Amino acid sequence: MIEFTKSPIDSNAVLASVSTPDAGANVLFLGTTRQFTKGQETVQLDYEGYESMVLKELKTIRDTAMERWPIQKCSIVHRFGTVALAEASVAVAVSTPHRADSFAAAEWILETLKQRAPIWKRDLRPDGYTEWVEGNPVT
Amino acid sequence: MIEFTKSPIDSNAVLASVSTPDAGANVLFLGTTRQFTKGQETVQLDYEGYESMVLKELKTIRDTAMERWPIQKCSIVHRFGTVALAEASVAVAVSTPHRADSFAAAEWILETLKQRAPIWKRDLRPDGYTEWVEGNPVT
Amino acid sequence: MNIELLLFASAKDLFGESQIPLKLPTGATIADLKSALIKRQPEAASLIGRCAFSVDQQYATDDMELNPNHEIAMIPPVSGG
Amino acid sequence: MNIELLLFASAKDLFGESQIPLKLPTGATIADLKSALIKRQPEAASLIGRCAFSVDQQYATDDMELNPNHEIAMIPPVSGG
Repeated sequence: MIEFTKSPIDSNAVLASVSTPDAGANVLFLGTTRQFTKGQETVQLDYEGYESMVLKELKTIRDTAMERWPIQKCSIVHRFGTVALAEASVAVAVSTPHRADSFAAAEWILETLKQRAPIWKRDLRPDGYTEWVEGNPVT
Repeated sequence: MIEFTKSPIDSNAVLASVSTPDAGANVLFLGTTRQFTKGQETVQLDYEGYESMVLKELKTIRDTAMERWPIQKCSIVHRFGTVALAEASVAVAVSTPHRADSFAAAEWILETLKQRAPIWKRDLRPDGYTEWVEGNPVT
Repeated sequence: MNIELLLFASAKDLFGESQIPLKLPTGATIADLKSALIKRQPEAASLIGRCAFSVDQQYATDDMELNPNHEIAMIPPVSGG
Repeated sequence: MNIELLLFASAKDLFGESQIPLKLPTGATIADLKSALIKRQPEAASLIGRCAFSVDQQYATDDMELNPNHEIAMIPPVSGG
């Protein structure tokens, strides 16, 4: 499951999508909207993305992860549009035969997504001020 | 949420139990029954535990993890009795402000649980033969 | 040749459009595209320096030659996740 | 003093009971308990060597002194998760 969607993420469906009797370890990561960052309050986040390229990049990230680790199944879902406090903006799920690979692969996928997926977020503050979060230049 | 239960694990409830606007990262690990281990087929696993001590140990593991990492919330659930193929025997969920801590803490909790929780499993093979899985001596 | 450059997020805000037309010589590269952009909008130079560029939804290097059938986009520093 | 030792998993199978009574001198330690167990069931010596022991649901060291109010258990190598 590779998705870039305006709908709330169904974490149960993401987890179910990687379930298999071949795996002993399943890791689900959810990135959620945090209320405070260095004392600055966030009311909501708004995500924008280059949709067709996001889907290509997420597939490339998944394929690369599946070459590096013995992954049975892997799903990556990212939202766009408005994401409320405590809601998930991103979900990554992997299943592997053994535990250590599931943690390492999920963490690498998240890290790589944050470095390469053409997605941008803007945070809305309580005073109505909004700005693009300073991101990572893609190299 | 710290539980040692005969019922199937509700992974959604475990994940929801660690949700908070203070966290940006949420990791759920599910350990599931794998069909093949080194070519040997497993039909189901049966778990037994020293219930009152399991609950004490899981609380100690959670408290120690919360001293070592900036964890907002942490839940650990383990099953006993029969666990079918692809079903979860253990669920660990943690929420933290930042990503790296959530992965590190969840992995440490799993590792420590496997070293210290007084739980034992027996695997049932297709020919009806069953034996206790050789475990880790507690030191 | 005429190309259309797709813009997102802070780049879209800076140029005021989600897509801008650019006239480039035949055989122009991503590096030439950047120069033309900076000439058109000098105050964008700093942002352009921090941007990546994609061709047909894949990251492209500065020496990549462009043609009019390419889908070309300017990718500001990303902040997904 | 009389104590009851709780047994689990492979230890329960080996002794054929989930709980066995043991008579130990006053002031006996976990180490003394192990010796008494091996004397009672010599074929359990190897397993006992790989087991931990708990007192009141906490892992205990060999030198811990026991009393009749303690809940004492033998913990074979664990395989949870």
